[in-house]
Amino acid sequence: MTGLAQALLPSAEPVRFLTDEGAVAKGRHRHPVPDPGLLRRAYRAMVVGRRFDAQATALTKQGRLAVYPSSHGQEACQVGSVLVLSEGDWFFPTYRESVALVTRGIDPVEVLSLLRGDAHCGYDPVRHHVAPQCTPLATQSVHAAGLAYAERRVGTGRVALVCVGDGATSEGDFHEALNFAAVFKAPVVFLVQNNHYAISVPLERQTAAPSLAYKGIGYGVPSERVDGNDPVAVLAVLTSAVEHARSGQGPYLVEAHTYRLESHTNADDASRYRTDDEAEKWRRRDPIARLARYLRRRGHLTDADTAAWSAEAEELAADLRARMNADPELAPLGMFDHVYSAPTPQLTEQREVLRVELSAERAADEAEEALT
Amino acid sequence: MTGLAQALLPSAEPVRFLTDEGAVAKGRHRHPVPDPGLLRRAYRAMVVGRRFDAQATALTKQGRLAVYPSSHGQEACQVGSVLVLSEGDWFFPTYRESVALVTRGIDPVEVLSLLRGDAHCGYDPVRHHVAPQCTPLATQSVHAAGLAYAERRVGTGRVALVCVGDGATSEGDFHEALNFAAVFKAPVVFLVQNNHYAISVPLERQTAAPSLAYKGIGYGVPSERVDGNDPVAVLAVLTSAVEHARSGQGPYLVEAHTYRLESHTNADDASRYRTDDEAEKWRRRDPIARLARYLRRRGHLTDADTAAWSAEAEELAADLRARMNADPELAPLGMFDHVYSAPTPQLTEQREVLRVELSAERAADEAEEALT
Amino acid sequence: MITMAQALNAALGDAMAEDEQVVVFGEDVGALGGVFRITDGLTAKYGEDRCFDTPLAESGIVGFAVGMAMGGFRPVVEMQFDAFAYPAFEQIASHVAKTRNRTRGRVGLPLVIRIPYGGGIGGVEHHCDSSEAYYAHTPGLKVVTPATVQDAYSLLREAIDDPDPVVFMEPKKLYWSKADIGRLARTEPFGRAAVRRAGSDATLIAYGPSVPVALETAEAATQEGWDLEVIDLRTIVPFDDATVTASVRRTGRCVVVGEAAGFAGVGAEIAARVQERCFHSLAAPVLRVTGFDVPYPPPMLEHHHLPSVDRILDTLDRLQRDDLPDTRFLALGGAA
Amino acid sequence: MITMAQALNAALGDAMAEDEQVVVFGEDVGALGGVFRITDGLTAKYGEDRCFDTPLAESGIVGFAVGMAMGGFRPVVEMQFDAFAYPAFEQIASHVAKTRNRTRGRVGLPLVIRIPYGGGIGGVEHHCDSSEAYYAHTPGLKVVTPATVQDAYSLLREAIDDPDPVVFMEPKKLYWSKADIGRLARTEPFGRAAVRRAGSDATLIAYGPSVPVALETAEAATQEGWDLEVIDLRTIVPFDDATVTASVRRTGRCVVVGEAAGFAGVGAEIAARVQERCFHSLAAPVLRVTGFDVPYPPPMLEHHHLPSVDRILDTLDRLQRDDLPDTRFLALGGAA
Ligand SMILES: Cc1ncc(C[n+]2csc(CCOP(=O)(O)OP(=O)(O)O)c2C)c(N)n1
Ligand SMILES: Cc1ncc(C[n+]2csc(CCOP(=O)(O)OP(=O)(O)O)c2C)c(N)n1
Ligand SMILES: [Mg+2]
Ligand SMILES: [Mg+2]
Repeated sequence: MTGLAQALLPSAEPVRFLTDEGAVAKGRHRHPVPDPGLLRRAYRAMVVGRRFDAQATALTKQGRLAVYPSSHGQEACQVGSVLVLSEGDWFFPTYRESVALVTRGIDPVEVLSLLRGDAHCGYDPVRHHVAPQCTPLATQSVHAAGLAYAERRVGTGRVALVCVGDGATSEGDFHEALNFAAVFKAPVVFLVQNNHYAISVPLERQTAAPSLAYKGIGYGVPSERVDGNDPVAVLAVLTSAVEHARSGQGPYLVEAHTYRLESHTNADDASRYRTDDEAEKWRRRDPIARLARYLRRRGHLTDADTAAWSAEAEELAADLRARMNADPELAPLGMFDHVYSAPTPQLTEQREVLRVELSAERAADEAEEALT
Repeated sequence: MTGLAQALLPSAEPVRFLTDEGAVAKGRHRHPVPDPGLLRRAYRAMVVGRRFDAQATALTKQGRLAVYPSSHGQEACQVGSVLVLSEGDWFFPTYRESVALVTRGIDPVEVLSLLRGDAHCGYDPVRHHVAPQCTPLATQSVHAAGLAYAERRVGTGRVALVCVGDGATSEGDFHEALNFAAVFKAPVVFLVQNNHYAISVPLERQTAAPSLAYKGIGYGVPSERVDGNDPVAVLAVLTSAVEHARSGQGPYLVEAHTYRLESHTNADDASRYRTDDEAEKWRRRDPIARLARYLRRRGHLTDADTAAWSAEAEELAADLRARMNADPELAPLGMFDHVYSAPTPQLTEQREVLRVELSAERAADEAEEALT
Repeated sequence: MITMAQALNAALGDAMAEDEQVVVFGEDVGALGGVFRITDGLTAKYGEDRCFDTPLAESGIVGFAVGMAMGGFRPVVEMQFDAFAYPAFEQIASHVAKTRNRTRGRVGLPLVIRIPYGGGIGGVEHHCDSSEAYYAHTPGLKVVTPATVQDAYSLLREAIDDPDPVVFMEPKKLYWSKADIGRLARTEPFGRAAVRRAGSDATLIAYGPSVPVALETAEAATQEGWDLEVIDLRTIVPFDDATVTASVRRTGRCVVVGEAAGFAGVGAEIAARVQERCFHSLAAPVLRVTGFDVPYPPPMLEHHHLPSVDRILDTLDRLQRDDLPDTRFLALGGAA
Repeated sequence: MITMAQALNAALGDAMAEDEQVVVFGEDVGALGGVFRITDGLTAKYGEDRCFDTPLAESGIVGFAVGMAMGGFRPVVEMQFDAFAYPAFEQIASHVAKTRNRTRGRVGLPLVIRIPYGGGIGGVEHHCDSSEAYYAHTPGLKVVTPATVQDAYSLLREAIDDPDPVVFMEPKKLYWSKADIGRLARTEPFGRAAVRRAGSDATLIAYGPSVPVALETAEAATQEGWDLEVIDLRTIVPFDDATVTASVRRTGRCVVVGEAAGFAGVGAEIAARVQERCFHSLAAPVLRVTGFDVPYPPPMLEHHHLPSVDRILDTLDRLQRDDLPDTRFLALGGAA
């Protein structure tokens, strides 16, 4: 094999800095250890994120969300993928990245609009430099490549990071995105959260590759595999990846091995296709616990910290609960807005149909109220 | 890197058995040398194929074909891809595989129907186990995977071989085909004829990979690179690939490095995007000349052979010329046939519109003739 | 009582039992039984080889089905949601639809593409498209959509038996609709619409998820003195001109109901062909009640988007209730 | 004299000269200048960064354009032929069309997808589809198609300037049509149809490649005493109801002409909306002359498939030439 080829292949084993128990793992890495400040921020974000996730799940049970795809267990990736980015960098999430979006600083209620069902995208993508959460799988990866290329063309020094799942790597768009990114040296990091399932379909049915990171070389894209439940390793590898992209060397592919502890969404029933034992194995690799142990041993995490951040998490949850328990304000006529930059005559007519209906309804309601 | 990964990667350099001059090239190969009988058949088919190709090009200039994509220079792949298959195996061609189809034994006039414009597919795909020549790029590669899987399921021992170009490897369908084939262990060989151009777009704009064969590992598909103008190597590598597939080990990816000596089609003008010098380099690697020299030195090719096969080629060309110079019989109403297994009422009505028009036209023609 | 989802499941199971060449595949159709459970239990009963999960790639799924059909199987593939069939569009339009014609009948593709479609279940964006027009506009495809439990069974059996590729559109909203059926049986073949309610004053034409809405409207309209006929197309392609035309010629008025965006949708085709064929019997234009020409709205707004009983009633009001000849003809000197 | 191809080329060049954010990319658009030479010379003049070749992947091209548009550019991408835009269908339907609405106006996508379409140039299968209905049926897309050299320039300039995504359908057959134009100029904005020929007896509605056929028919029809009005839609979305309706109300008769398969095509929409809006002025049904509902036939047969002058004339004959009220009204006692 040529040196070029060698340089593109991932490590034989997923990069890990921590053992499952949070001790320092043996082995040397080409990725520098993240500094304690970043690790503390990650810890805090994971604590808050997990609480948010639990709250969202609870709200779903109460019928306040149409659907919620939990990222419980994937917090290292959720948080790491955002914390390695600068403010101007772009983030391209899937439906599963709610915790990442909260980490990015988006109002949790805005994050949940899509899943509550009052709007397709609750937040302002431009303000946060976060694309709308994407449900058509892998399609956003091509956007990320295009946007990153645009940034390179303008010379902003910004990068994009796009999340896809293991299942989504099978889609043609994932392939086209990697290829376009490589050919145009777009500064984009592809993060595959390989949580071992695409809804019910296990990884073995998704690919026969030694691992998903081996896809990179087919595009000339350097790739790495990382223990996705090791927050230190995730931050280290993603930091390298972002630096690689930012320095003008083009895209980078990271496969994070992790696990979806919950069902696909609240609507799913994981017991139909997998055993509890399997999940148990992964529960023992909890990213929060691992990072806690690591930071504590090094004196970077105190009881005061954990108390403060737990309180912060509770506060966020309480606020979210309160605000999500109020019905959102809906503007039915808004569905005609922004179909185009200005309404067509046809849409103006159709809007009028609904407007008349709504005012008739309102009149009827008022009449009824007046009677009672 | 793990042993598995190593086993999936292609050779560092394209496999070649012959030097550019047709001498035996140095180096060891994991692929056995093809037997002389096969090489002789390949030689003969290349001679005939090249003559066919020249004739088709000439017919195009005379307006007898709507368009013709020449494979001049790619004969080793054209011929090799068919000769390594058994009769029951399936072949999935693109528009460029006319020479391959002639090699497969399809009537050259039937091969050219698509390009003459009298039918979409002139031959019977089922009879020849050859799919229709495919123009939507890479789409046929998924069919090949599905068909090969069907053969495996039925247990026929048959394989499929599908041709795609370097450009087509960028399409999502190519990716999906490799992945499906690998996951379902479909006995299919993917042959990429990397002729360095997709119309005008050079390989560097198509991929940043060390070579296209490096795509295989991303699917767990073993891959090989071969000098596509070395007929011995092409036959050797494709034979290995077919055996791999037939033996139940799943798909195999072969990248053949070759060159499109002509313009993309007669309608194209290659001088707009490449220099003659480049083509010249490849002309010196002519697969026919190389194999001739190799066979002659070993006593497997005589003057009598070349004379006989040239005559055969001329005969084919003359017959083709004669038959293509006659206008094909057209059946306009046939366009309504086989849209469905039985016509819908709507199509019956529409067919009637055309039928009435045609008979009115015929009546008018006859009336005019009667007058003159 | 049996739901439409169960009827579909039974159709798949019965077809698999009868014909070994029938294979079912797609995303999550195996162990999970599909996100809507339409394939529930098929893997357990018929084995991994007959009902199996694939990698997550719709173009791959459909293309693989094309290949398997060429190899003698009868694939029935599931697209998980309407909008997630779009990645397969090229395979559907360029191969599935055209292969029989391209090969002059030598290669038929007896395959079924099942697509849960339409709204009304609170789905988020990309999960509620009514995409039937894309397929109906593509020659070579048959496009079928059941509105009743019995038809769900029957049409899916027909689809699997059919030698041609069928895009089988399943109205998600009706998956849980129930019927008390003694025995799941075959009803009518493709190309036959059903008159779900006989009436004399106007014809409502609907299909799939809009049929129950049309029927509900017909009930409500009796209060206003309208006696409406309701036609369920059952198969969009082939189209049953005979039934539709006979009805509209008799009633003289017609409203087409459908969830899809109106512009250039199947509803447009229906309106166009009805007026072409029934013009001289029409007392009023053929009107349409369709989804608005907007991206499908968020779940909390979808009820404003979908054709409702009230909106259909409002539209009926525009059909010149009293059978007066129109003023143009009065001006010409005629009188009623 | 300048060809439509040259006018399109000029439009791209002028737009690139005026606005640095305009970038052109796709397959073979660089050195080659596109297989139809529409991008000829742009790379030479504006550099590799402004007009460039991409890898061969249409979904990638459109998706990359979405990303670049998000990043402030105004991409103009070329799909090489109609059927080769199908791989991009998901990107077009789920992202290009919906992003502005999904993001409530925060992310607009000012991009143009150029698609050479239709038949009449002897192209082999998959090279001649009239795919406009797929886009016109998808809310959020503007769908535009020029029929004249002047409009080719003007509409493409409009498309590039437009803040919304535009599917720009280029009639291949007219690429080499010529006009003697002093200066390439802007004509009318989107949403305005053009009356290409004024007439009083019936209205022919056409767009793109069918406009010259309609005009030719109008000339031929004078021999039979018909004075036909010919409308060129120019933009299918947004649709110019005002012009169309005014014409048909005046003429009382209408034939819609289009190359695409008729079933659920744009022609169906036109027929449906014309009868909805003009019913009481119509003396005859709105008829359609379209491509048959078959896969586009091989080149040697295409002239039998495409709407011809004769076929349109035959259809006109079915429009009740003599302005008699129809028999239904006679039965009611009226008389002309
Ligand atoms: C194009 C497309 N096809 C199908 C779906 C339906 N679907 C939603 S999530 C999902 C599984 C995705 O798995 P993966 O990519 O591994 O991400 P994860 O959910 O595990 O995070 C599927 C099939 C979709 N959203 N988009
Ligand atoms: C899906 C699709 N996109 C675009 C085209 C137009 N097209 C025809 S051939 C070609 C280049 C193909 O290049 P390659 O795959 O390298 O094959 P080659 O022609 O060199 O044999 C293109 C872009 C097509 N046929 N199909
Ligand atoms: Mg997953
Ligand atoms: Mg090539």
